[in-house]
Amino acid sequence: MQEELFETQSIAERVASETLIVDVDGFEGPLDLLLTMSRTQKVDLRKISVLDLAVQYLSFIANAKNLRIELAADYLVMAAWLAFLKSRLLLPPDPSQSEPSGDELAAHLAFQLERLQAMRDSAAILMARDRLGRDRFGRAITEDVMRRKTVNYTANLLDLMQGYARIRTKDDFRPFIMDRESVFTMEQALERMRGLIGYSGHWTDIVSYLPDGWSDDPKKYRSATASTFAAALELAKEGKIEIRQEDIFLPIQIRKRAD
Amino acid sequence: MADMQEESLFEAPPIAEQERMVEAILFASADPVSLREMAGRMPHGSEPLIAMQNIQKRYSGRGVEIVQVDQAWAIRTAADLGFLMQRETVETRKLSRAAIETLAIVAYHQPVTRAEIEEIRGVAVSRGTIDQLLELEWIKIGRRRQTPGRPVTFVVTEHFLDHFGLESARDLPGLQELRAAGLLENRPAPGTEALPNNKNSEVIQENLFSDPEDEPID
Amino acid sequence: MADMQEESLFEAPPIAEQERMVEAILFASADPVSLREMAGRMPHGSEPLIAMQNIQKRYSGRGVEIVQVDQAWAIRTAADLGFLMQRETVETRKLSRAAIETLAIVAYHQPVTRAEIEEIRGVAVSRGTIDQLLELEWIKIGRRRQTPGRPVTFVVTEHFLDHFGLESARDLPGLQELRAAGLLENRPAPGTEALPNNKNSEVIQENLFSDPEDEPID
Repeated sequence: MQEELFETQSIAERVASETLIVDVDGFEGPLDLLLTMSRTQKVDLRKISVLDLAVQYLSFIANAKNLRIELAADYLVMAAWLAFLKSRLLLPPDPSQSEPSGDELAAHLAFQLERLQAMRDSAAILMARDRLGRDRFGRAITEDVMRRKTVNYTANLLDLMQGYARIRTKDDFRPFIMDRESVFTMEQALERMRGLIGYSGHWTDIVSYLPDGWSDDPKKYRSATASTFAAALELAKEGKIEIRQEDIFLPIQIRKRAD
Repeated sequence: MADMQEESLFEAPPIAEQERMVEAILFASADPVSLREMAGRMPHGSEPLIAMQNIQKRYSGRGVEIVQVDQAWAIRTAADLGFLMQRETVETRKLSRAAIETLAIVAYHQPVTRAEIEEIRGVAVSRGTIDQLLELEWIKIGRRRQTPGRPVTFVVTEHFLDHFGLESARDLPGLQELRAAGLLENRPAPGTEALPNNKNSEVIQENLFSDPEDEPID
Repeated sequence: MADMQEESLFEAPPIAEQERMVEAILFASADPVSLREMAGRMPHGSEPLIAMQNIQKRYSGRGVEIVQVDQAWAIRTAADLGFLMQRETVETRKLSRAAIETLAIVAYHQPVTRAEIEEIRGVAVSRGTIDQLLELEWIKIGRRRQTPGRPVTFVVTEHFLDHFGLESARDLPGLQELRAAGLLENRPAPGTEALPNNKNSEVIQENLFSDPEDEPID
């Protein structure tokens, strides 16, 4: 289809249309295209004729559409907006309308073009500066700064005495844990088991060693189970009992170790 | 703090000695060194700023110069001698036009959001462009803008200033002229849905009744 | 080579200019640079040796020096300024509780073995704690105990006595005195034991004026 279309065109037309194809690819968006077009007006961007520009852009897009170029939506949005702007600029302003006038819209577009151009010029100036690593150079042999941290430890006589007092009065401390009603300590469990173990020659479920009244409240039960188990391990370590569990989740059993 | 007191019992070294120290510190570093960092390494009571200003004069016109980069200082070869260093030149990846323009926009409009960059360029900014500039350490993420969505802003770095030989972002070429011409303003478009990226219709309404020159968004 | 020929049509730059060039080359090169290499980079007709000798003089006594390395030249930090390449920070920290307790045990029970310290403290004493005290020179290794294994003993040092303002270890307050000072009755509530000392000393003050028996802290 396209081949046929081209056949009917003159060589000049074909060159022109191919240029357009290439150019659309090369432009970075509608504003870029407009800025490039504005250069053909060869005037200060502040004196640009936005109307001429709009006409030029619209004909460009119309032309490009004829060539079935797939244009980015951005270009079409801009085309629609410029068509609107063109009508605004051509029709006399309607005083009853509170919408912005064509001149205001045109002024803003001119501002956008001028601002983009200014940024392009600034970028070029910036890139042409004497740059580090190209025109100016930094030190190639550098020395690392070693960071050394010195920590001064201090302590005074009071710290020392307090420290010593803390050790010497440690036995007087009642551990906080004792103040909690539902805690059965390992020491308590050990004491209890030491008293009971002498009578146990057979494998007995460890649960039977839990103190009376500790099995109902779940909190108490948990604590007593843990401490009794820990105490059993301690006694096994001491060689006083033997401990076994036939399979996971099965009861843990203990018995007095035969001498 | 206690050590400071202790150290201050010693006198600061004579200024000529301090100059030698600043010289040594600057020569040993590839990156700009702040006065604070210098003071931290020099004996207590040293005044690196005075020493620095002295040696800056001493090196003026020499093959290497002392330059200020933001709040820090560095030694750099004189720009006119770049031709001697052909072999040291590090080939930087060629920056795309989009990246160069984006960099300029960040430099001149900072702090600037991505949406604002897109508004100025009239086209979407690809992720890669921003990434490339971030990777070069020429731009960095600044504070979030206190507007709906709290978008991040971009600002240029000390590294950028160093690279382009600028003492501060205020020294960007043509900055005053651009500002005077109103070209650094973020001027909203009149009318709603006029151009992409302009969604703040309230501001636009206001703008219809005022001189746009005096109406920067921020 | 062709450019060299071409360049020789021009006169060699003035020696001051050559000095600038040598300066820049030495500054920006990662390795020492030979005169031959300099000559290759500088305009034809330049005499890097003379330029080099001039700037060597110029830098003499400065913070950096031009030094010869084999047949090549480089800029290096002046030897006496090496200390600037270190950044020292001093921090004052309270000795850890474990260290204080260990130190106290050594002071009150010296000569004492590690096993004895552990017995008194009721917990293992880490190697680090002992090392720290040895390093601070507050304790030292005493004679070996004439018991099986001949363990080493620890004693406090002169330095320790100095630091704590004691004439001898016998001057340490005894248990009676500790009790009198309220220290032995100081019964910290669980969880507050590791609090900073000022807090503890408040508690002690309180304790001096009240019946310790009825004074559970919280």
